[in-house]
Amino acid sequence: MRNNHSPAQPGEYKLIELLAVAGAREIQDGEVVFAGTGLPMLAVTLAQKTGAPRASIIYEAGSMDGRPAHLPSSVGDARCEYRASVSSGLFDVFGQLQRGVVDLAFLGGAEIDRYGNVNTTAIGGDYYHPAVRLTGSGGNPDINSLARRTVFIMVQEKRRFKEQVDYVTSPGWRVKKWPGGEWVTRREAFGSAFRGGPVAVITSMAVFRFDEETGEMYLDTVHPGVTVEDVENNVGFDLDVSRCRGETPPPTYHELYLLRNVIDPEGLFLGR
Amino acid sequence: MRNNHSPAQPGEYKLIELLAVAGAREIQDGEVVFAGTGLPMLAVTLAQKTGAPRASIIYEAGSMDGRPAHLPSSVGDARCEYRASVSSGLFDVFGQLQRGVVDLAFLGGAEIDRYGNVNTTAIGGDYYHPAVRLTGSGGNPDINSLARRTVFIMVQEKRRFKEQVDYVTSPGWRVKKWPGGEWVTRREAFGSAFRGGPVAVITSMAVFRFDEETGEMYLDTVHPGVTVEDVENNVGFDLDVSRCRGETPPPTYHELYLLRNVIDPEGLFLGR
Amino acid sequence: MAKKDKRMSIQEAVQLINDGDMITFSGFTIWRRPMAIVYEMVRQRKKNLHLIEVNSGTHGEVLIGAGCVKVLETCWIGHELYGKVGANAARKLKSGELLIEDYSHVHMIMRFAAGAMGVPYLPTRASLGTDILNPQYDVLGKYGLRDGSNPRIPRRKFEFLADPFFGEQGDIIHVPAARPNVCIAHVQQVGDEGTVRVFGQRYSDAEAIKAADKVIVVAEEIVPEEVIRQEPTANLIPHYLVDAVIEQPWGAHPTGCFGYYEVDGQFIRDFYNKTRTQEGFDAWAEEWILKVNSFDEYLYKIGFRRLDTLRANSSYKYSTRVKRGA
Amino acid sequence: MAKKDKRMSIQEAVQLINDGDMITFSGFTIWRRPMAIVYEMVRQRKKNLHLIEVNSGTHGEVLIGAGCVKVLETCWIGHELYGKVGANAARKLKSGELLIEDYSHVHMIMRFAAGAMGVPYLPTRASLGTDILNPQYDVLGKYGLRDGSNPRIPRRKFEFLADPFFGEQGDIIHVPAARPNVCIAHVQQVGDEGTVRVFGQRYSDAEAIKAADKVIVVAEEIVPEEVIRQEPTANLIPHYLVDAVIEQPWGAHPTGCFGYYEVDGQFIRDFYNKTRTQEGFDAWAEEWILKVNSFDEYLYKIGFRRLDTLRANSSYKYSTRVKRGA
Repeated sequence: MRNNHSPAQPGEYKLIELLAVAGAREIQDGEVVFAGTGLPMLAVTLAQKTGAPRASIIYEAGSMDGRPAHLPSSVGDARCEYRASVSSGLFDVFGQLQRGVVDLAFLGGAEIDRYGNVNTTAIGGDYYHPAVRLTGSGGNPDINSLARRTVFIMVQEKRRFKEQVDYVTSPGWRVKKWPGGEWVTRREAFGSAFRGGPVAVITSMAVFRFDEETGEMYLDTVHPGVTVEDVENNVGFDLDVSRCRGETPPPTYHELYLLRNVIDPEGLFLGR
Repeated sequence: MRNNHSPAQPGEYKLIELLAVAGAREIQDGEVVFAGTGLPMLAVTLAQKTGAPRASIIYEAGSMDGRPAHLPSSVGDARCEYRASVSSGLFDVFGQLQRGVVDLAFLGGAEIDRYGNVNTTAIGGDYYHPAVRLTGSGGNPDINSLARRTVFIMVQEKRRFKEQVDYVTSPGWRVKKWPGGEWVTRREAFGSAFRGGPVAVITSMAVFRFDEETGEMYLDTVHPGVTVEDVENNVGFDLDVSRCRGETPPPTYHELYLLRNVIDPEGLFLGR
Repeated sequence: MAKKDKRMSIQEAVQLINDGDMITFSGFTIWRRPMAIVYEMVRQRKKNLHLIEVNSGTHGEVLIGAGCVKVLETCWIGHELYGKVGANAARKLKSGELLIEDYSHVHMIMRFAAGAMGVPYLPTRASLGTDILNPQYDVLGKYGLRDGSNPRIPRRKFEFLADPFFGEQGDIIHVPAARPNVCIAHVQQVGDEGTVRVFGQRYSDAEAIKAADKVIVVAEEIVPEEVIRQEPTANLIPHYLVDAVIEQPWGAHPTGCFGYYEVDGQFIRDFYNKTRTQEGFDAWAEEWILKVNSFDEYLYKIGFRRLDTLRANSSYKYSTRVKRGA
Repeated sequence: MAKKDKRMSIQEAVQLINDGDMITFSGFTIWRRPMAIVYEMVRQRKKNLHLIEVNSGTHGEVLIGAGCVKVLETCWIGHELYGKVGANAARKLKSGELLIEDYSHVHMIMRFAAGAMGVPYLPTRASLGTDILNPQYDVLGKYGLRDGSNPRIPRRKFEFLADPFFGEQGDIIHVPAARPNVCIAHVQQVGDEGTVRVFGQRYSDAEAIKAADKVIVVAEEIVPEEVIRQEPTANLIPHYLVDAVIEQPWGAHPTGCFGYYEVDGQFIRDFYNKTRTQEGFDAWAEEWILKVNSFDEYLYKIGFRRLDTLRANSSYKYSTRVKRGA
């Protein structure tokens, strides 16, 4: 019998709603989460209203555990600090991040490689004269470096899932150790500062995770209506699909209700 | 003809009033002053009400340019931050000090040597088992290190004016450069962080200053009723008295009025 | 040393900024940026500026598009939801007119904290394993600007050290202090002697202001010191660190100002769309900067109705009347 | 990770502290010290504590006099106007029962800032040329405590480096992070989830709390989170950093608490005078700690009249009725 907690059927939800729900399910109750603008905000807010009511959110402009009355449009938005525990600034929140307070990070990226290295800086040409200059790192590498787990949310396209990204903005499971540049494991590069790394990549087609031994990405679930072949055709490297568990669980009617009517009734990220 | 700005006569003022006045006269208008508890508070407050109305005071517990309605009894006192520009904490004010914001510091000490090295840590015995253990440094060496000028206010006794202090808590004009321990000039020890050093020692008997070349203390003025010989008998090293300019100018009636009736009417430091 | 006679016009304040200066700003991405000053800097045709910022945003894009900037040290430039990259920075990077030195967000905030604290560097462990640390991507080094001739430009981009205290494994990164000539800040309130009060998130304002040698503060309101001093724990910056004080309501438009007004997303999106070419930028600047003589005239051109929609609700601290979303 | 069920009794909170722990505190000299907890620590006979504080004061003297402390790392101990040295610390130093490691005020605040920021050290240039830097006066080193066996004790007292970035001359000092097991804080208000609000000067409270692994907060008042969150910029510490929350009015007595009560100078002077010998300390502790079962009983012994005189005027934030001075 269908009830509020039944899964919605294909066509009853948008992709972005599925992504928000998949993100929300990565959050354990009581965790401290560092989130960026957009989908991460939807995911974290949804988690707080479902399985993780005691999760706290830090936004990098300086707010801690706000309880927004209206969805923020930016981490610098006044809406972030509505009923926050503390509102201060970057030095405070990044200090806490470096101190080890943050359990989980939600981040985005333009390109990713099989080890979870992410690029948000420059694509094509050379670094000094790139074909496409992006925003630069922002807090992406810092948050991903210093949280215990990171979840990336991205668009799935072959040109974005690359054998090697053009610039490593944010570190994955195998990285270059500078100033020498030798490839090492993330654990080696970080030494005592190692706390973990990317645990999931949630895309427009699938959810990926990383092998604990090799640090390589594998396919975990495909979104309803997407095939494994579809995913393989949109990844630019050899992808391990052998561990695919099946379909990404779709949103429930209750989750959709919350997203549409409580969390983003203005359609800021969900659209109309 | 005697008026408010005439000098008071011996017997009409207390020693501590003379010291407060001598201290106040070291302050230029508009300066940022870092002051400790007690006499420095009297001196700075008096200066603000006489020749330096635009001087600002930082107290190390975290208040900037307070305008106390009642004299504070401690730099941690709520009275310090009454009508302050900012009240925050140690990290802020010591950061500003290190950044170079502070023009003048007022500090005390238990022992001093000819180069202005001051001890507030331990006297007699050895460092590990001293005959007299004092409070330790507090902010004395930091403030004295990082301000442009320092004025020390102390009791004059032979045992306190020593050839060499038992422990250098606060650096004078010739210091040991650690970890090696070789004696060098203050300028050498501080390198690019050099900004100046002790400019005056105001004691219960006299005002001393330091030779710009040698960094050695010399007698500048003796307080009314004190002779040069009195001072020499209360200094434990050879003192240059050849540059003594005469008497320390006594308080004016106006200054005494301010100290007794406006600044410390409770007799917190002035007594009754 | 406390300073006097701090009140001045925007025109006078901008004259405190010299060509070639290293400059930083208040705010965060598209929030509380000193736009009134930035427009006047374009009018006065400042040149060869070296921007150093934790992150940049719309204000940086205006200065870069206008050709005022030679170097940008930052972790980010864009317009958030209203323009996904810094199109002017990207164009001038490609053409070689602009150098961009990439650091991470933590690197930059630590650089400013070092500047504010008066030390030459701070240690961090953020962003190990990234190309930000790649020595081949030391842009100022590659262009010969790390030769010590400019005392504000550090001789290295990073240094790597080991921890001698706790036996911790792995590199510690030292990032050099940010030491700008000037910080230009837009804040909600300033006392008539210069005491600064910021409402809401303070971003990296304290560090930016304290790291700079000269500080220009534009406020929504100049208020009596005796009032602002009734609650000194709510104040951010003591008056003696401030050199210039200007009252300019709406002075951060189109960026947002907590408690006063919302981001004007539509205006920023229009800027982003129009200024993706140099011709487009020049036309936009002609219309919105060069053909208007003052910030008040700019506000008049935007119009009361639009501004009033952006005005913040006094409880929420943001506008509840602006249309957001789809 | 946010924690729940934080409300507990003073007795329960003190059970979170283990013998041998490294401990730090809120406050400054004789201001806002967590005395209610300190007295209970004496009652529970905590042993071999390693106190690490920017500065110490009356609370430190109580713990040291009671024989709870093995090591004190600080820049200062005394009672300001009410007792010019830390007589118990001086006595136990001389007898060899206590080790005192001297740092300067800036060194200590930077040590806590490093701990709070999660880095192993910070650089400073304060107190060059002093015996604080004399390697022969490295007390923990001399007593063999820097061998790495206690991961919270750094292997060196200081390190000296050169600046590679700006060509600055002279040594930079690296001071090791403070990494206490527990911070015990007395504050004015805490929300029922643990959000901390401090009124007035914040001393080094934020750094002390953030540097510690466990945080015990005693407040004059526990208030609703929904109220304390109406002004988040006025709050100091987010709830998720706090482990234990206790309401204890007057809990900092005889030290002062901005906006709530004055320092009880007469009480501290009496403590100082009576506890300059161990016999004196033991008698004082018997009377004021061991023979009273709780802090409420201690307050009853002090008496309403005296406490009420200490109570702060709501505008001035300090008592205008207490007799000060001669």
